[in-house]
Amino acid sequence: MTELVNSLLYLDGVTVSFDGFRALNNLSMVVARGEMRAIIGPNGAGKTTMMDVITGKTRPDKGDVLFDGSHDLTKLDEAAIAELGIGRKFQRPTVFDSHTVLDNILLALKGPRGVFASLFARLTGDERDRIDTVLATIRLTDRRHELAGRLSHGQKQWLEIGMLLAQDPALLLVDEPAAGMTDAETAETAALLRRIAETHSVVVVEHDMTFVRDLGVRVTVLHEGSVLAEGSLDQVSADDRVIEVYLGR
Amino acid sequence: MARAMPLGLGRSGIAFLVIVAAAGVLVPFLNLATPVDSPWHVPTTTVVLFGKYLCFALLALSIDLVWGYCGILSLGHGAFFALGGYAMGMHLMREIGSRGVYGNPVLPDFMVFLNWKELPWYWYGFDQFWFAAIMALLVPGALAFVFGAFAFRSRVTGVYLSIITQAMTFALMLAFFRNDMGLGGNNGLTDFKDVLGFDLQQNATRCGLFALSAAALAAGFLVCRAIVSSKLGKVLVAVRDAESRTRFIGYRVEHFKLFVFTVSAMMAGLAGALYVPQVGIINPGEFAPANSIEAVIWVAVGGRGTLVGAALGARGRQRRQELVHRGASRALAVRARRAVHFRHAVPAEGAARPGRYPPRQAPGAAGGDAGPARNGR
Amino acid sequence: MKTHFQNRLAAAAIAAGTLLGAQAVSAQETIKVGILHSLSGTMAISETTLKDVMLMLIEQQNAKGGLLGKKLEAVVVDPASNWPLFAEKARELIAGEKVAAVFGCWTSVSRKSVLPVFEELNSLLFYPVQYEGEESQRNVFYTGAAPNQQAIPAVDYLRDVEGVTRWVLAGTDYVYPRTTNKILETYLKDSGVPAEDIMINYTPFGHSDWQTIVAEIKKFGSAGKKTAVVSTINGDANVPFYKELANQGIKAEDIPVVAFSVGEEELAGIDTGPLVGHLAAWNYFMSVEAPENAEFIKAWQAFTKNDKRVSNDPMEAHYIGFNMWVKAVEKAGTIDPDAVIDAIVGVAVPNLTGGYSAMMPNHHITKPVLIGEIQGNGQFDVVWKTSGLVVGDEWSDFLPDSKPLIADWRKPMSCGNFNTVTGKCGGKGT
Amino acid sequence: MATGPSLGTVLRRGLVAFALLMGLALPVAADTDSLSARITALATGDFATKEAIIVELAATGDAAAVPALRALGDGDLQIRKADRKVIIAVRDGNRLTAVDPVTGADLGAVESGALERIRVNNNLRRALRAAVGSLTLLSKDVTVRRLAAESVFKSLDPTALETLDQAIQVETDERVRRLMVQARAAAILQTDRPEAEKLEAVAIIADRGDQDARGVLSAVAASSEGEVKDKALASIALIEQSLAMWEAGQNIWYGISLGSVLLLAAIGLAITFGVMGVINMAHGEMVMIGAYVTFAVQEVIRTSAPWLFDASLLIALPLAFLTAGAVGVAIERGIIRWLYGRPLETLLATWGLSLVLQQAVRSIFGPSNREVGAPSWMSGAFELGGLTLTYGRAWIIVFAIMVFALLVVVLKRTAFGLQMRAVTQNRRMASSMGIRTTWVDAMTFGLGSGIAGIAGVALSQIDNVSPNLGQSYIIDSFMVVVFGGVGNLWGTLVGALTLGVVNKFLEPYAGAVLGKILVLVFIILFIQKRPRGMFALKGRAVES
Repeated sequence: MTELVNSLLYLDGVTVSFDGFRALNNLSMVVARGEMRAIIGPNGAGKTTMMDVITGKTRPDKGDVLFDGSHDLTKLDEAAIAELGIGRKFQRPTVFDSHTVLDNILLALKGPRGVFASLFARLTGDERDRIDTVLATIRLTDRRHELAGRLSHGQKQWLEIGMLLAQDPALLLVDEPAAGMTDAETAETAALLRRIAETHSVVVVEHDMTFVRDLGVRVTVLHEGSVLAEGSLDQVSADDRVIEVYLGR
Repeated sequence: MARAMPLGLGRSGIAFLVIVAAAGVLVPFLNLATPVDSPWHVPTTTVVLFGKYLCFALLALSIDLVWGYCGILSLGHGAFFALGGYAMGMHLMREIGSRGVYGNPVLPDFMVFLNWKELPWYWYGFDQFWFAAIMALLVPGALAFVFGAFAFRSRVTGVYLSIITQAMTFALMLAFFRNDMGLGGNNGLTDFKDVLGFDLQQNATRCGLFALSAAALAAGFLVCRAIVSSKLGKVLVAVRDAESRTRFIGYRVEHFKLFVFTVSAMMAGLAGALYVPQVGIINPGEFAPANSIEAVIWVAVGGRGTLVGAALGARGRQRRQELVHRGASRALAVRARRAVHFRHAVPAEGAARPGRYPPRQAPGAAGGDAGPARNGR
Repeated sequence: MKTHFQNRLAAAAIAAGTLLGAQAVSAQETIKVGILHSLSGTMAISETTLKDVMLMLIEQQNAKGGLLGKKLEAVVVDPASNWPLFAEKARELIAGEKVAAVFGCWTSVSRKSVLPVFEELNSLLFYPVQYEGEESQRNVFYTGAAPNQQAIPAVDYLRDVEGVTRWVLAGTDYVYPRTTNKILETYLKDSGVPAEDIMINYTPFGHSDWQTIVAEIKKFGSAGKKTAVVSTINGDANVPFYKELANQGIKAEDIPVVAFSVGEEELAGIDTGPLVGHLAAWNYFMSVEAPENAEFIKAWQAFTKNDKRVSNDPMEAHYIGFNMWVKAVEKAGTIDPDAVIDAIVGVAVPNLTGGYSAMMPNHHITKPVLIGEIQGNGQFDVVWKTSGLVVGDEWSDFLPDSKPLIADWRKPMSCGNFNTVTGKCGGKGT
Repeated sequence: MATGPSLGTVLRRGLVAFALLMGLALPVAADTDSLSARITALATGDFATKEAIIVELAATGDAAAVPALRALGDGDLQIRKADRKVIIAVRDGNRLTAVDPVTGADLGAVESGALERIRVNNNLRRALRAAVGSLTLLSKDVTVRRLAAESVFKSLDPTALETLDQAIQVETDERVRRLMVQARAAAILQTDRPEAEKLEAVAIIADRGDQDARGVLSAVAASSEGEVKDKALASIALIEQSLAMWEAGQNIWYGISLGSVLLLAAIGLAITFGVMGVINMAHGEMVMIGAYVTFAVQEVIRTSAPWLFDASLLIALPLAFLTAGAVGVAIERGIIRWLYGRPLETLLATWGLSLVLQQAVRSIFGPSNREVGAPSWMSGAFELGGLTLTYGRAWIIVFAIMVFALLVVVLKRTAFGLQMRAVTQNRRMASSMGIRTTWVDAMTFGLGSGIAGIAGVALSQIDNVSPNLGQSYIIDSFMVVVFGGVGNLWGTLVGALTLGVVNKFLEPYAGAVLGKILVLVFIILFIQKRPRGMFALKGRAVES
């Protein structure tokens, strides 16, 4: 129970199946407050499904998902979970293509999310400052009025991270942030995530071992829907079972 | 057609408003104040015809609001239009009073000869104009609210939503065709005499209605503009382009959809309410699924997601009707060709609006990699 | 965007202008006759034929030298089975084209839609289809049958000749069947038929699955009393209805069906073999033996260049209506609507069944009523005929609220709904 | 049979009937002269006179009158205008031959213009049916005797009693004999015979237990009193009880029948929309094309090979499949392939296309309904217990199931089906494995359209063949596919049958219109509950 109290995110015995296929199989995991965690695993290990469960997109068949020790995420929908303070970045960058960079950040900015609040919302000076800060962080200040759809792939990834920052969540779920990036970009992204992790809890799903190494954090290996190993990258890469899973027999 | 997402009205928006306002003043003026043989005279036929188009334009506008800006393709908006029309028609029916052919002060003629003994409860209140006017907005709004609340909460999207909106308008059409509904069955409501004491056969009344329709269109345009240029409008576009993304940053998408769907239905209802006194009849044919599809085509032709274009697209109906006049087959061919032509236009459009249709990713289906369906609900 | 819109507006204005200018010239040389029948949409199936008949009649009249020394000119518009469009096109014909009279409409709703236009612009409409009655308008001439010219004689025939005592009133759910069945129900009850011997059933437009209803009819008909179906089923729904009757083995000898909306045109789409003996009531059948009819059919088949083309009752109604109008114009010496309305009452012209039909003061006409049985070749055999002509009764005596009303458009009454109880003309307000 | 029929009663009843109809009683004679005199008399006089003559002819018991009576009923008894002689016109192809109605002698070829048909009305037809029935009760052919017994049963004619008694004596076929006994019982109930005999007759009729029996007994109950009436009423109650049970079965049958029609209409759409995801608003027009192909085939057969008529539908099936399939492939190649992944544009484009196709058909075949006849094996009905099942509907059910089974086999067991599923599930993967995806797309769409075409062949049997045919099925088709679950053929099957049965169970209570509305509302609500239909596919593949 101490785990539960100290943890920000607590998964216990989570099972999800689709038409007989078990995407998650009795998965248990704890992410502590302020921790950055990397999750690796081969295709079909259940990484994305796990994200879906945490963010309310998929309901587990079994198991508990608790946030901040008291909120049962299995009872809430996406919007409510987002308001609790869980932000998610997708594997494929999804930004609002027909909005400007600025509007993308504006939409993500922490604040009231109701229909009428949005209808009558006016941009305050404080909000403008926060947007500027975020834009500076993700180095898109000079492209703020451009349509997000025109950004390069890497810039979209960064914009999406920027939206996460604007949302100011307690926990960030980041799905393959380095996919499709150049080496330089990858390194910068890793640096950015490390900076973010100073003030937030972060869960990163990643394939790229270099990137995970750059992050230098605790690693969880998923396989066939459950945790195979946990520890530092060096520890897990020495694990025979992990080697077997990754390299095959 | 430039992608119009300015915070202000934009050049085309202002131009549109100026033209609508000018038409709303000039057409009635030229009809009433100039002699019939003057070259400046606008014949009554034209006033009635254009008045009709103004109503269609308002309907198109309401569809564009939900489709163009929120990605909800409603193939049942004709139902809201017709419901608004019926609300107004019921008032006009009550206005006839004892001037009906049987002289019954309460019951409309069709009820008299089908031996209805008393007025059904849902006809109460419609003798008051204000009540009918409220109902013309409220009934479509309420239907949209209830229908939308169910559909959006269950996350019925895309094609499924389009098809159940078709089913909705089809079911309503069948229901209104029934004489037992007490709304005139197939014949609908006709024989209107006057509205608020103005004789509907007077040109002055027609011109008044025309001006009113122009005003309603302008007001509808401003309302839509206000909505789409607010932060809410940005959320709507966000929903259209990447629905689950919007959810994950904390917006309760179903509420936004519901809001805009209801507003749109009320606009369609208003359009219907203005349409009925001008054409003098409302019948269940207005619920026909084909009508709703046609209205969507106006929007598609005029330019989805550009309010001005949608309103102008509705005028396409004029051309179609002129063609029908010359030969139905040609008209249908043209209409169909236009629908086909439209598909050619789309790729070009898409190219001009980068990212509008990202490759391999249909709008609305975004949300990162193909995640599993949310089950359990 | 702006210029686009303005151009359109300007173009429309110019188009309207030229239209007006053009007809100012031509109006002096010809008399225009408007034809307002749907040539597209769902009603095209029935109405297209009527447009062709009108074109033929106008051509014939021109061959005879026209009217008042001028040629007649047909103006055809297509209201596309769209009811508001009927009103719009009517306005275009009257105000725009300045036609002298309009021949058109099929459905009641289309007639209802154009009525205010004819009233406002004071023009003439000749309406050629059997309808529910309960209407008499100064500007409209009803050349089709009122319920008493079709439904009531048909019921009389079944009762008196076939000995029917149990009745199924089956119809499509719209105003014509509803009214007709209300009238028939009262008529039957007045003549002593108990309520349990009348079954009323309504189906939607285009109903195609008749299994349940035909089975119900069969069940209703097996109560030991001679049973008949009075069908006001509309258009397209008839084919599957008759097919189901034939399949379930309901023969005319067992349960005859008398229809008011099934004529030669409708039968053209059905294999009539199994339907022999089912009935229809009309004021005209193509098989009627009369010299006028033979001549008409010959001309019609020549006009359409098709020796298989059939003729039907609404075509005869247009034939009568058109000739009445011609005669009334000749009598009045002008096409002025008021003069023609005054002149036309009392005008009698030959109908196609070997007699004369006359325009009555209620703007309905006198007609013989014929009962025909369906034959294997898609035609009807006339098995019964009223001995004289029947006057169309606009206000049915079998509906309580309509009973005291009469219509007489002659001066000084000039009223379409004169209430004989209160002694007031009800329709004009107070 | 306790007592034999009293001859006196029969004669008296018969004579009364004659007297009523004719005003005089004619002597009964059976020689050829008076036979042909009577037949000649049919040419003149009004319907009532003709009816009296027919009754007379029946009373003679002379089977020689049967051909003339049958011809009269069929409209083949005609008058040769030249000499006013009554003849039977026999049509053989386009040739018309005159035959003497009594002797059957060939009187040579005639022109149809030289003949005048003797008109009949329903009363005459009824009299003819009774007359032919009683005259053929002693026929050598067992089928003729059976039909005769049925006719006599329906005619309730007491004058046939004598013949019936004779016929019952010599009848060998048990079924026919039973029918004759029933006919006799029905006739006895029209007489004033002793109560005991009538009670027995009521029992015989009650034993029959169908709607006709109920009809006869209701009439008896209304016209008699005492024990007979009580017994009749009791029997009616029993019959109605058993009929009510059968009625539930009848509703299920109707539901399955409607469901099979929906299935046929929707099954092509289950491919184009369900499997390929193309919102094909022109689907109904494919059905219409199939129906018009049937019409065209029948037209050709009528004019050039009438003996093939019964096979016309079988000939039309492959042609309809190919025609509609070809149109489908053309549509896919011409329009739809540009629009994959853009469902809304597809919807609008195919909707426009549906209008074009309707208008095209309207220009080619005309706007009015076209006549498609039913082959003899699809006409009529058969009894199954208390159910009346029509052959047409039964064949359509069988046909729908066959089409469904065939489609399942094609999809699951053939190489093409495998490729098709591969392409719809993962286009790029399939393409890189060497499957010609564009070809598979075109063929799949062609298959869906072709199936719609053969549905049109079946629907031409029960609905109008008009340009609007497709329109009336399109919404229903979409409802079925969506309700059943997109991409699942079995869902379409279950969906169609469910909707059919639900509709037919609602109809007797709510009426046809309200029933349909309720079904639509039900579907709308159902979609809310299960946004992807009854048998939705789950998993990651769905959303990609």
